[in-house]
Amino acid sequence: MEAFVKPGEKNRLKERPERPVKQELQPRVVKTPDGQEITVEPLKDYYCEAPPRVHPPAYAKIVEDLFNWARAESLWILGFGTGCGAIEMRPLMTPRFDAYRYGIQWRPTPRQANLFVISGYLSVKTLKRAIRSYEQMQNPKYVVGLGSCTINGGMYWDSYNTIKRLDRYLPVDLYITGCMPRPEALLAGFLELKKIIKAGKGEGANRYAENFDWYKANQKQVIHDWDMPDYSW
Amino acid sequence: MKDLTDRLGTLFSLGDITEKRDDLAFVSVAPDLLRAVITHLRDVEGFTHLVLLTAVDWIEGGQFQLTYLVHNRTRARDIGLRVFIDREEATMAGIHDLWPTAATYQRELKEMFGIDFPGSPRIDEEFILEGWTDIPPYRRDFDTKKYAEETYFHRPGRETFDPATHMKDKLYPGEAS
Amino acid sequence: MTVQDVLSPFTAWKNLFRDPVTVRDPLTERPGAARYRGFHKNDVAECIGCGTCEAICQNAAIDMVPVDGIETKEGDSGLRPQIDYGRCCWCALCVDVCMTGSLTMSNEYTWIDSDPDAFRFVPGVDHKSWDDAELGYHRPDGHRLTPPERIVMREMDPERRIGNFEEIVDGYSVEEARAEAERCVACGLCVATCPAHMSIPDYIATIREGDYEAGLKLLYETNPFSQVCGRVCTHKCETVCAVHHEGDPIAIRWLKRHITDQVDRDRYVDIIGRPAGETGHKVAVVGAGPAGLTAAFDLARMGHAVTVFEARKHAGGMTRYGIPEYRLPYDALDADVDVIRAMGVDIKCDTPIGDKVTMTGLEKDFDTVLVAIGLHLGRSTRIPGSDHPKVAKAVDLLRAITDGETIDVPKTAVVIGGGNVAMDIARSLARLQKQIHGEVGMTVTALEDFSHFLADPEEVKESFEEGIEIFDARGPREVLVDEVGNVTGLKTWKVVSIFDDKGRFAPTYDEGDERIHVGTMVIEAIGQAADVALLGEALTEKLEWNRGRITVDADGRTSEPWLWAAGDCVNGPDVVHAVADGHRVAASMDAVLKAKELS
Amino acid sequence: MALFELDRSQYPEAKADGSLDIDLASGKYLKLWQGPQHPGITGNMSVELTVCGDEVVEGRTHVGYLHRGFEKLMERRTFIQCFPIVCRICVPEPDFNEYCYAAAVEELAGLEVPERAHWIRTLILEMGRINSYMMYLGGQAGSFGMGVIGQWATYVRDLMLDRFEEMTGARIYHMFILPGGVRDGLPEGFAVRMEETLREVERALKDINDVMYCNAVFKKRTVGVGVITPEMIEPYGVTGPNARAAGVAKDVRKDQPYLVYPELDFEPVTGSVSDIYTRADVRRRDVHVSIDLIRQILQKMPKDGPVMTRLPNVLNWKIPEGETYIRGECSRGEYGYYLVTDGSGYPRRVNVRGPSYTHAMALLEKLIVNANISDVAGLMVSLHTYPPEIER
Amino acid sequence: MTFEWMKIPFALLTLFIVVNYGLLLTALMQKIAARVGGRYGIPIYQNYIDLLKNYALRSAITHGFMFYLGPVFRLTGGVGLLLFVPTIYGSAMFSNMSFAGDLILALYFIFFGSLGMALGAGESGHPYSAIGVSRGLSQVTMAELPLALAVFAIAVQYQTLSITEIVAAQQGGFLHWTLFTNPLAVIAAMLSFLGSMMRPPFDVVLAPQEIPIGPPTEYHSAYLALMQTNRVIFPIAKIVIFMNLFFGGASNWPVFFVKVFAIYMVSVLVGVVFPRFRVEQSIRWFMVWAVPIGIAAILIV
Repeated sequence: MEAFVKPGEKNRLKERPERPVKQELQPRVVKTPDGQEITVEPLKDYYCEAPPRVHPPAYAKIVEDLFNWARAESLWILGFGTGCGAIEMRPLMTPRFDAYRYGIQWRPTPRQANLFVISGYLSVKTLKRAIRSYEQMQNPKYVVGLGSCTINGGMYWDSYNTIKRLDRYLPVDLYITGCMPRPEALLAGFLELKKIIKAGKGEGANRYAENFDWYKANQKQVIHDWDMPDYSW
Repeated sequence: MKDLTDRLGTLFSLGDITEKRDDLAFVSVAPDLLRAVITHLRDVEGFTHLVLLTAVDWIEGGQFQLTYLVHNRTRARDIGLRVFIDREEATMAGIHDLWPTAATYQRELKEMFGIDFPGSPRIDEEFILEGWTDIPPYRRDFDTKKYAEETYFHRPGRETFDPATHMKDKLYPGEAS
Repeated sequence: MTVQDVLSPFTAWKNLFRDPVTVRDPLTERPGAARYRGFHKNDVAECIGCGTCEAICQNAAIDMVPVDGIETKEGDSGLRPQIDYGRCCWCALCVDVCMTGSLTMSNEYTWIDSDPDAFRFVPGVDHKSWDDAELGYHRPDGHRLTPPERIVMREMDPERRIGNFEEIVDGYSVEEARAEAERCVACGLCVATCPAHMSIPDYIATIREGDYEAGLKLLYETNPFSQVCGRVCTHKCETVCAVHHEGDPIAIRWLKRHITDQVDRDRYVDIIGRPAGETGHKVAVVGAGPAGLTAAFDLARMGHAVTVFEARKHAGGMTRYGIPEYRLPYDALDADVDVIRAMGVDIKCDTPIGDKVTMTGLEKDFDTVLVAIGLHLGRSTRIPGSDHPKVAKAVDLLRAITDGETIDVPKTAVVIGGGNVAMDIARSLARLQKQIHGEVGMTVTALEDFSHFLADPEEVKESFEEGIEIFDARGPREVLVDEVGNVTGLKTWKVVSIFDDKGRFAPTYDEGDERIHVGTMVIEAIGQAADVALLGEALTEKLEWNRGRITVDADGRTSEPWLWAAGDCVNGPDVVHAVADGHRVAASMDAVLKAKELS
Repeated sequence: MALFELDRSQYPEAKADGSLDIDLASGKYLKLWQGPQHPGITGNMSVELTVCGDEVVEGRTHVGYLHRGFEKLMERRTFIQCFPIVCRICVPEPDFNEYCYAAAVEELAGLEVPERAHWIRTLILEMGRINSYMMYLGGQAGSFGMGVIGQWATYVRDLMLDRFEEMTGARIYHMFILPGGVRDGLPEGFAVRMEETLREVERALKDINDVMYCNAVFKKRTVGVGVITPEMIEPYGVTGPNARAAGVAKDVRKDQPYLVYPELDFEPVTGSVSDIYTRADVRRRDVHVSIDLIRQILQKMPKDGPVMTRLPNVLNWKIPEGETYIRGECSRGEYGYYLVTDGSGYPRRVNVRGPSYTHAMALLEKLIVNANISDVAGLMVSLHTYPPEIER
Repeated sequence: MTFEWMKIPFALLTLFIVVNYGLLLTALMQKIAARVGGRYGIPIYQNYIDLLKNYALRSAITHGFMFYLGPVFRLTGGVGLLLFVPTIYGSAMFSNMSFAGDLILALYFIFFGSLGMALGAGESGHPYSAIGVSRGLSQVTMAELPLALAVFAIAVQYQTLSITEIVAAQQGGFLHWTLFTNPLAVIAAMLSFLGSMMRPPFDVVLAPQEIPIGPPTEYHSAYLALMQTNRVIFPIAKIVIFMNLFFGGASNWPVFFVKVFAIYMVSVLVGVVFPRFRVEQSIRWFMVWAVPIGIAAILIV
């Protein structure tokens, strides 16, 4: 892992004009059906703003080991197909490969998921949603980069709309190369992830919190209309 | 196809006609004639299906080519209308009232080429891109590789050698040519 | 809605009693298919590092990198592809385009790592678990992304060409040349092998683009004998051509010729450019062959005053006197010489060194001197009867033919030798026989068998077409002379081996397989030597020698500070080598002269 | 029951361009986003819903989450380099891109494709069609909470992927059809294994028919919901099964036959009223047509012969100036490539016309109005759209 | 009847058995459903791990006081329900806190959890939670109606509101079960049961494809673990009631396990093969099919 660089140090971004806040995100007064008038400030009300916190392992090693074992054996994948790799998730969760056997399930909401599978390239527009989804997941949480394009841009290496290195924007625990990786490779990846978690090395969420400024600077460099709080757990 | 282009030719003054296949022809039309021609094609000639509407950037000639491809379902043939408009003042009248679905195409052209279609629904709304501040990306003068290199991080540590140069350095360094 | 609609769905429950279709252990039970495009393999011994895979990769996933243990050598850049699996999309275009077929794919597909920088490897060098995988994608037979067949060069029919000395090959038409040029993959492996390091991929590219003037400029930057080389170059470049590995090499020589053919000869000098301003240094060149004239050309363009002394009537050296006209028309050679003259080179023909002009004189009158005297003395087999007047040396005969001297053309003749010179003299005499006697009666006997033949295959093929008999693996034993004293033929034995265990020349024969080749003349074409007598005794004494050749350093400089030597007389016979020598010498001389200025 | 009918008179009037003037501040309406992180969305896109109670007042499709700029990227790739990239435009049925692109290049470059390559291409396209439909069937049932169909459908799709793998060397992105032909012939014994797979597909289809199509609740949810009226077909550019379900018997395979379709025997599948159920039914019957076509192909196709024409050196390949449009009938409707060349080694412009472009944008926005929130997912899936071909 | 303190440890033991049985049973049901799909499904012990994992998550956020109370209410509903119904008929150890009027209390507890959940989920501020809650409340209300009618019918039939007494009345061979003595009431109740098990066709409350999982959308970590615990207790508690009221109760644990499994299986049997109703469709369905049967059951008695 490359050393974290301070924000601004590698900022090659051109000066870009400030974008006005979208109308639907501006504060407004809403009249409720019973006649009350309440002020809505979407940027505050829609998000739960709080700084991220590092949650170090809190218990004795034997307890943490037990917990890590449970975390590893119960991987709940967030149901967010960010790119084309998502198509191989379906065979994985269906009869042919039946990942449920390995304690892998999918959850439709980020609050309940622990594993975010970035299924391939991320366009800037999706990156924004992926960050939001990631931040809503609970610590500890894991990110798996699926496919070549999460490693070094893949075949979209010269595209103006996709990020090239996922590790700059989210803390990634594991990469599975391929374009796209087969379900068997995904499965092997998840089993490898289990080993990482059991060894107590799946601390991506804490890494994210520790280097929060660095990640944010990188994210803001490509997301030009940043109309959300920096962090919204 | 010949019969059709001939008939069209008698009604409108057309530009170049390219017969591509038995069931596909491309015809150049002046921008102000487009609406009349395409309405005629739709209502009289049975070209009721708007297949696509897209643009080609002929930057060397300072022009955008808009291609309206319409299809006749009963006779199974297509005609593409080419309209050349000025690249600097890229504005064109929309056809979203003829085909509601054209509004989507026009939105895309506005965003990706910067061609304006005044009055088209949600024409100024972001369609595909989000927070885009550079020139419209499908224009030829937008260099996607350069943009990607400037904006995103590439994994460092890669280096390549040209075989001929490498052989020169190894086998006959210092010699001419 | 019917009752059936309520009950029918429950049929799904029958699956409860079926075995699940799940693959029990997906990680081991599911190897990729036989054609699976999995991770890359590379047979590094086959690979030549041409970089075509890098060129075709649309993901910029492939880098050509030097690899420990793989030497850069002719025909192998020593680089090997490194693939970035953070980019690859497994389209296998690299496998499809691979020039040697060394790059293939395994059926392995699982690679997981938490270090994103780990996904880079040099297949075949960085050892991976799939290196020995038997299954996986290989380019299917007949599936080629580059055309393997060369565009056929049209040439005169044997019947038509045998009676005259007209050039045999027609040269490519513009369309043919473009098609041939399009086959080039621009790897550049040929450049290192070309003795003159001509920028081959670049000038081939100009043919594709139709920009012949740019091509011509590129040619003359590295080779003032482009017209000559375009016809008679030994084209070593084609032997290392990447396309050669699974197809015909690019016809680099013919393409070079095509460029020179396409540009009007009047335009040459304008395109090539006039020489730089004068420096005041004087250089003498002995011998107006390719080496001498190339050096003269370069030096003249650098601004030095160059005088070339040539013993014979015309400039050109062996290219004129050794190569028959049907291979190299004199006007092409003259055109190249004219270009050199136009650069301000003073070529004095009919000026042999020895009487009026001596080496001592040159040393005095000029700043530096180059000796490029070529190999003009034919060697002899020294077999019984080889001192007979009807036993001739090939070089002497060829010179006589070139100079238009009348020679006594025999009805039947036997040539000893299997090199290009043997073919040249055989085919030249065959033409004269046809002209004079109406039929060809030439026999060639070569020491080597056909699989190790020295002459170019096309020379052999064309000789056969022209009715010349060629016997391979025949060792000459005796020139047969009848009682009247006329040569009647040549006796040969079958060659068993040419070299001994240590690789020394020591032919052994099968005496039982004897053969008499009938001919009233025997021509020896077994090699040439330099005529070094002109150097004078004093100089010969002073110079260092090695096996009859002047010892020179890498720049062609002799042990005498004012004297350089180049061309066939130091390197053995080869036109393009001579050109390369000329360049080297010119650069070296120029450096010395410049150094003199400064001091 | 009139009890549950909503009073629509209170909804705002639509403006000329179809948009509504909705006063969110009134508190009467709720803004809902379905997607992009939403299990009921097809692929990675989102629908912005304005609802009043359980009814959708307005829906707006948002795409661009998968935009990679293919059309731009192709402008800086040579003709052969474009070939691996095109299939990524549509994940569930990638081969159509390969075919359309290859056909467009072949037409402009004047390449003749060997006969056997045509047959193999047709075979691949029909296999891909089955896969795409299987994907759809699982999604359609899943959108109504019937997960078991998805299990079966994905399984048979996986079997078909095995056939793809042994033939093309890849599961998803086959990269097998390239300009000039196809990479290779069929492997040994392919027809036999294909027949086994087809039987499995048929068996699964029968089960799916029993469980999904003959299902009282499924019918209740789908019959008469999300109807595409015949009047909507032309203005909204509706093609493929969506249009055929409404009785428009237009199938490019029949009307403008390409590849070897003229030599195959089939009839386009049509329905009467294009509601969710009929559309699903048309697709199910279409799978049967495809199965039949594959059998015909394997029977009729020439057993030997070249599969690839001799290409010029692809590294230096230039194509003369020209423009063309190639279309085909993919599982979702009309798929087309508009290719413009300018005589250089790179395409001047490539425009991909995916059927989802019209279906998921204008048509969906039209159909979604007055739908129940519960039906949005099902409706969206029933149009069988894949967002990557909208934004490319 | 005096309160015996000894009942508390016994009730806790019951709770322990039920929780474990519930964890295994729900996993088994998932495995059975997976079989229909042609696969193996989760390991039988998977629920334990999931539960442990969720309790072990390090971070948790709250949207407010009610948000926190939601799962607690929900769990209270489940536990309460269980504690006030006799699990094993005739066993002093496992009759829990049952008393004369426990039937009414039990009905109340069935509803209590949903209400608590509604309040908590509403607090989360997620629109999908709100939609899920409104759907949930209307559907639960509707589904309760036939159950209430059926319970009323059997209360009339057996002339008591004590579950224990109702069970007692059904002893002596399976023909004495309410199932055979008042089949209409059982049908009405079982239809209601389908409606309350959160399985298709009545899972519009959760409906992952529409309102990703509805009320619990925002719940995570320990909250979710609490709800998971409830999710294994509550259905079983509910099934215990049904078992007691309609299927003769259980006189020992093995019978208990078998009967609970069988009744649970009914909802799985239907749930796996049908899609879900829209909320108004399911309400209509209860109105058209379940309620009339319930009324008929009362009328017959």
